[in-house]
Amino acid sequence: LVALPCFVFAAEKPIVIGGSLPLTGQAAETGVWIERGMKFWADETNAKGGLLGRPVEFKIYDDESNAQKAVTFAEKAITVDKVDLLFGGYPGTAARAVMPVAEKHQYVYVSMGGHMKSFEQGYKFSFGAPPLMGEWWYEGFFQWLETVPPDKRPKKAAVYTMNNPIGGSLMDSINRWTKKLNIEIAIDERYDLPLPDATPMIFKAKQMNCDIFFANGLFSDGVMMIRAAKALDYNPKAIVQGIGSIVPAWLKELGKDGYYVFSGTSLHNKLSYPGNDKLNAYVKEKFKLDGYPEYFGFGYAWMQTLGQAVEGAKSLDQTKIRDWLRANEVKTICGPMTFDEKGLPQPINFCTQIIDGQVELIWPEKFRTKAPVYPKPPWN
Amino acid sequence: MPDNSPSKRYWVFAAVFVLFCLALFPWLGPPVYFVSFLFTVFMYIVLATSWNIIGGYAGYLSFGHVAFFGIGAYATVMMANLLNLSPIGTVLGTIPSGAIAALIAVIIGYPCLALRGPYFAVITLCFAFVVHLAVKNFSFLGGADGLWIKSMELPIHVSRAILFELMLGLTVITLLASMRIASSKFGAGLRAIKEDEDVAQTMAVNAPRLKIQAFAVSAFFPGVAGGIFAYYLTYIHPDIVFDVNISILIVLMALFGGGTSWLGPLVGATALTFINEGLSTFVKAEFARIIYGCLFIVVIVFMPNGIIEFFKPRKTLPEETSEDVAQPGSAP
Amino acid sequence: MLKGSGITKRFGGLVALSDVDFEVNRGEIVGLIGPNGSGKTTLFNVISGFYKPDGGEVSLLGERISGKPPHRIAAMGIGRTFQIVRPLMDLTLVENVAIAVLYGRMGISESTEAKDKAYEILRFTGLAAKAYSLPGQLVLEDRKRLEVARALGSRPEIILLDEVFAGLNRKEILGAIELTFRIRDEYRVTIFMIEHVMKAIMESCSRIMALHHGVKIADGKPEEVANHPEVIRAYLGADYAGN
Amino acid sequence: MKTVLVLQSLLSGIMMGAVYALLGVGFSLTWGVMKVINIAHAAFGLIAAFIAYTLLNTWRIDPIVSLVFTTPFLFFAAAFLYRILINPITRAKEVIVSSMILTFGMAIILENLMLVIWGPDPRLLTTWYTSKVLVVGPFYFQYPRVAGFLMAMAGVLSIHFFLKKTYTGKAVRAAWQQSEAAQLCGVNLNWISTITFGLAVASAGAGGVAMAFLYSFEPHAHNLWLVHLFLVVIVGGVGNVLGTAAAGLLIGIITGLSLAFLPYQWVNILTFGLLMIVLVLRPQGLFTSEV
Amino acid sequence: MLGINALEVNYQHLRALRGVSLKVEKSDLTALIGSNGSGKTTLLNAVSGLVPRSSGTITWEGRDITNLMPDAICRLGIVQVPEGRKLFPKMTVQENLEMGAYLPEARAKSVQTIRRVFDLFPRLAERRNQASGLLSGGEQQMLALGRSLMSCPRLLMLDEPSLGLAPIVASEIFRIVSDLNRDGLTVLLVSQEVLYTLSISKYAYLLESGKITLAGPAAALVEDPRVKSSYLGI
Ligand SMILES: Nc1ncnc2c1ncn2[C@@H]1O[C@H](COP(=O)(O)OP(=O)(O)OP(=O)(O)O)[C@@H](O)[C@H]1O
Ligand SMILES: Nc1ncnc2c1ncn2[C@@H]1O[C@H](COP(=O)(O)OP(=O)(O)OP(=O)(O)O)[C@@H](O)[C@H]1O
Ligand SMILES: [Mg+2]
Ligand SMILES: [Mg+2]
Repeated sequence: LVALPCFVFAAEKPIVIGGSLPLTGQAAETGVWIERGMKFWADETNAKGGLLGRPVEFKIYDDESNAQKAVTFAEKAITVDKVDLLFGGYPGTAARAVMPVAEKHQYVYVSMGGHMKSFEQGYKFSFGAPPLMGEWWYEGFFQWLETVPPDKRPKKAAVYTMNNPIGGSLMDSINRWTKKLNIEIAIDERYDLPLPDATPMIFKAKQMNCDIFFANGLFSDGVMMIRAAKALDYNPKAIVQGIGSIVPAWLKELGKDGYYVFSGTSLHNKLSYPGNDKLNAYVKEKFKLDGYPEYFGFGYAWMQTLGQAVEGAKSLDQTKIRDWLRANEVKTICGPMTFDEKGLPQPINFCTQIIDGQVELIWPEKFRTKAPVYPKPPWN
Repeated sequence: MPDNSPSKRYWVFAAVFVLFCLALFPWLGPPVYFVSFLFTVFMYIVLATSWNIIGGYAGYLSFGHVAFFGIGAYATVMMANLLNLSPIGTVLGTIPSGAIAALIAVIIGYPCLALRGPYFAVITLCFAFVVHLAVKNFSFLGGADGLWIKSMELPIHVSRAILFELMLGLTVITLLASMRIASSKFGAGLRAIKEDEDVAQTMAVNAPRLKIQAFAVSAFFPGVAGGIFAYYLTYIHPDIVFDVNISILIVLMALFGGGTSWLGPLVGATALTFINEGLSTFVKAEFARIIYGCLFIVVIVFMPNGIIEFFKPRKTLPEETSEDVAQPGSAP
Repeated sequence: MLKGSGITKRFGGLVALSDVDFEVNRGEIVGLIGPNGSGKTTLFNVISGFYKPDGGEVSLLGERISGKPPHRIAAMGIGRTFQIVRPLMDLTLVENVAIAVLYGRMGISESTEAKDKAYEILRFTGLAAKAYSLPGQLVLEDRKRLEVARALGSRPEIILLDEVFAGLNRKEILGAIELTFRIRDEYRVTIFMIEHVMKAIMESCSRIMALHHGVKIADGKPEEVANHPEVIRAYLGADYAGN
Repeated sequence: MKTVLVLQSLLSGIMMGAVYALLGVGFSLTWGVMKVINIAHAAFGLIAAFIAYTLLNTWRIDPIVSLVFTTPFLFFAAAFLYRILINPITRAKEVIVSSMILTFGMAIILENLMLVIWGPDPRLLTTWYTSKVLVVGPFYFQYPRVAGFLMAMAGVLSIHFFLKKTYTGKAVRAAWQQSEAAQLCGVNLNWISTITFGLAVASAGAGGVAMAFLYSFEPHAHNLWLVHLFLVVIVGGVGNVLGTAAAGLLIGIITGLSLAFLPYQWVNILTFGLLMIVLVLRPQGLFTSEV
Repeated sequence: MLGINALEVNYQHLRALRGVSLKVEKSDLTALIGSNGSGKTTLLNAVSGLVPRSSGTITWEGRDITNLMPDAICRLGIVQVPEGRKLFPKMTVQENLEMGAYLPEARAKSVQTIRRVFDLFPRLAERRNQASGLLSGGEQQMLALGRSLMSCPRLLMLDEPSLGLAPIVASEIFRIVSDLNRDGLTVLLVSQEVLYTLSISKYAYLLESGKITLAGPAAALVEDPRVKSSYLGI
């Protein structure tokens, strides 16, 4: 089955899609999933007859989670390998550094981007489809919170944010919405990764009676905070955790203690858009997972966008591809998207909560898979 | 040293020829990637060579040199953005940026250079961390978001070529400075300090001042290089330009090549960058780095004093004789 | 020329030097003796600036030097050797001495010239044959000569010699005594030396000082000091006469 | 309540610091006594942590129990590496520098082997007692911290007593203070160095598991651990076992207290900054060094 | 007891010993004299196994020990007091002495030996808990001697024990050495204090540029004109 498409395309020169991913180093865990998502897309595309009738193939470098290397490899892909298309990189710092390179070489670059700031640099060839936009991350959560009767809403927030571009971008919606909803931010601190100890954080939050807790961090620091919260018996009405809580390992490590945490996302395996079922089935079969991991979906979605643009432009000419993207709608697993002049789609506002061992969608209402649990039940 | 022996002249001629070819390279229309790659090679030569002035000549192993690189990068970008500098202005701005790095080296060198051996290594490491974290926490420096700098409004191969030439120029200047120091009175003083600072002082070597001077010089070039690098990357972030791995890498490069001469860091930086690149092109990254690790072991076991020493005609090296080993507690 | 008054140096509870006065005049060869641990090397370390005295001050040619850093003191004209020899191991003998020449008071700042001068000094101290070898290959005696050569390299006014005669036999001591006189006469250097080899000190010094427990117990002509009862009791021992 | 916070942070800090100390003593030992700065030290500890993780997740073997296998394993592995790689360079001109480069190579190899075997994702040691809490009056202690602390105390003290009280331990100190004289006293230098290195690395194994109780870890985590090692060892005085322990506690306390009273992002700056000041004021470490 | 036959030792390019043969008889005090750099220290180190021996043999009670490691040689009872004392500077006086009794046989007797050493050197007893690096030169020499006695030596080799010592201490050291010898200890003494040395020793060898050039009863060597002019400065 795998060998077949090769025979079919034997005569056609493949379209080479190049770039680098963090396959080792700090961001490797996610990089590997992105790679799998992209590969899945390639297999699917090739099975359907390829792009413009040509098979696609990847040339993936390992940038070792090093932004400088990501830049070098992007240039290598473009100028040495002379790839036909550039694929989107990860994480934000690398994307921030690669975006100007793509711009200089005039290659369309569909990626997570480096949050809002990087989309404000005036690049013409960069698209976030979907972007991993910290500024939008909690949008859905707050939209939902607004529907909670005012007297039931939390009054005081403790906000702990990891000190990097992702963390910083998360603050945007928190600041906007807490003002609007009249929630006082009693604690607003940043921390450098790795987190040495979460107990004092929880201790302070508990002392100040903060009844909503924002943990704007990654997986392992998130786990440490939840553990400390349980240890100190800290029971806010809601715990909102940035990025860590939607990875499968969250529940594996925390079990029931990890329940009821809210988070945001820009795509989700329970969305009803076409394609999600297929991805879920694939990871179920291949990796024994219920629902595809988020970054698998990202890798897939970015390629989906790029692929549609190539098909739409009927050409590998980068400017044509770009112009097509500017003018047309793409259909991705996280919904249809059109792009503004920054290269961004409409704000994406999905909100998730972990309920009974599943990451459920609770906002927007039309996608809701389960009713939110609020306030969070106390520990044990 | 005015030495006009034929072999010397031959070498000078060869060096000029190689330089000429290198300078010509980016204009021959090679893929931009190779220009960028050589740019990185030059950058590491600059970093390793200038590190070697304090680390190799004076024996003060600074593990915080990336701080000067980062300071240069930030100073350049801040200057360019605040003063709205033109491309030429930005390029020229790398020089004051280097000076700022050197000035900071003088300020922190004053207390830190009083420490010896591994203590100095660690305090400089701490310094690099402090600067890294501090920059990350100051929002006027872009904080954890990093800073952007406007790139040159030129086609990419031209702008890359310009930056290439700049870095090449800086490399030549750094190497010349390092050579000059090695054969000068200043260099002799540094060697004496490396061997035994107390003894050096009895020979009237003004050790505190020499060390600070050496530290400042060795901070200046990385500062300039940082500025050029920032311009090359157009986006800088503390995690990129203050990455402690760069510190460690440049120390290794210099020692790998052999720290006692100016040639060592040149050889070390070139060899390691090329090997790294070659490996990551042909082998899967994990295995590439396993090979890379083996390389260090092989080099150290077979060439314990660096590549250069290994190929040098050997003076008979004495075993550390044990007569009169200074004993702690006894007076100097 | 070199003068110290009331010099006191403590290490924690231990008083290594207590209220020591001394004076060395130009052209003299002054010896410093005393039991092991009596503070002789400590006194040299105070003079050369390695230790800051806890009390008292040292002056050279009327200018106060205590409190100055060691390299300043060296530049003002005080050279020294180390009791436990400390050659610069990776440098040849010529290079060892050349550094002293470059930074010292010769006014030479050009490497080749400095090396020539260094070679000359090495020849003077009898190390010409080994000038281009590394110190690791030398025997102790030669290493001590190297210490002396290095001290001479910076063209000092006065040179502090710390046990450069140790480990020599009688015959060799005669050679060393001769070298001492030649240093004084040809280089016009004043000499202040620590020594346990009584033969050497009696024959070369014009004056001897004795320390005991950090206190100066005697100062005078060699014969006077050698017959000083306290010196005999604490240092020479009763059977010195027979030696 | 404020005092509770202070005390709580103090105690948490001490528990954290003890673990640094455990990881640090072996590093201090090889550096202080044999002039080998073992850059791979923390990587060895990390291997122990990964092995503990695997044993825990496949056979439910408690991480502390896993040390029964890992420490001897590390001991022999290290002894072997010492014999074939490090011993040849210990007589080199600049042992510190050569050993650093050599062990840097080893660290890279180990890191990437771990990457090949275990993959890059961060791991946490989750045992049945991970979220259990020891409540003493107003104070809360998470069990893993208590376990790490006790392990650290046991490890550091046993190394201390080994060096000070046993003949073999004294021979270790003697051998590195004056190797020739030690040989003249009948000490077999090869044997002693091999033991020292093996022991140091084995203690890193215990330290690694203790660290894994506190932090998540992935194959390159050892780099950060290494930085802490340097700090602890330098502040404690190179080669000084009790000093290392004290320095670990001190750094833990500084971190703990500043976590409680400073915005989090200033904590590391403060720690490193204070260390710089300590170094400038007390260049030989806070505690006079002894081997 | 100890026999050295045609021993050669080379340091890289230098031939430090060129075929040295000598004998140390049981219970004798044998002296080895020679000028600086003649190879005396090298000889002792060769016997102790600290320097590689290029050729020749060393025998101990008839057994070939040429290729043994230093610790094995020490185990046989051949103990050296090295030039420059070589104490363990950060260990206390007591610990230094204990290290002397590192080998199991000596360890068993260490309580008695340590008492004997303290009787011999009361100064050490007073300073038993002080780090040896802070002792004065004379005390350090005593400790070095004491440490070697702790290993219950059968042959004691002393390398310039009076180097850098005040005359009063130097003569004391010589007296102790000769006392030890009188009590039956075999001693090989290297010293530059030629007159003193020859006066307490029974047999003596003169080493010059790595060769034995003169050997005979000590009393005879003192009278030798070569020794007189070159080593006694008479
Ligand atoms: N840095 C130091 N710290 C502590 N004590 C010291 C220090 N330097 C010297 N001492 C002590 O001071 C005393 C005097 O030592 P010093 O070296 O001056 O003696 P000395 O007269 O030169 O003896 P010797 O003849 O053996 O060389 C000794 O007891 C010594 O242990
Ligand atoms: N480790 C070494 N490497 C090279 N040469 C050495 C070494 N040790 C000693 N030598 C050389 O070997 C020769 C003999 O030295 P040795 O130390 O045995 O002399 P010695 O008779 O003990 O002299 P001294 O009276 O100075 O102690 C000398 O020429 C010396 O330079
Ligand atoms: Mg002295
Ligand atoms: Mg000798």
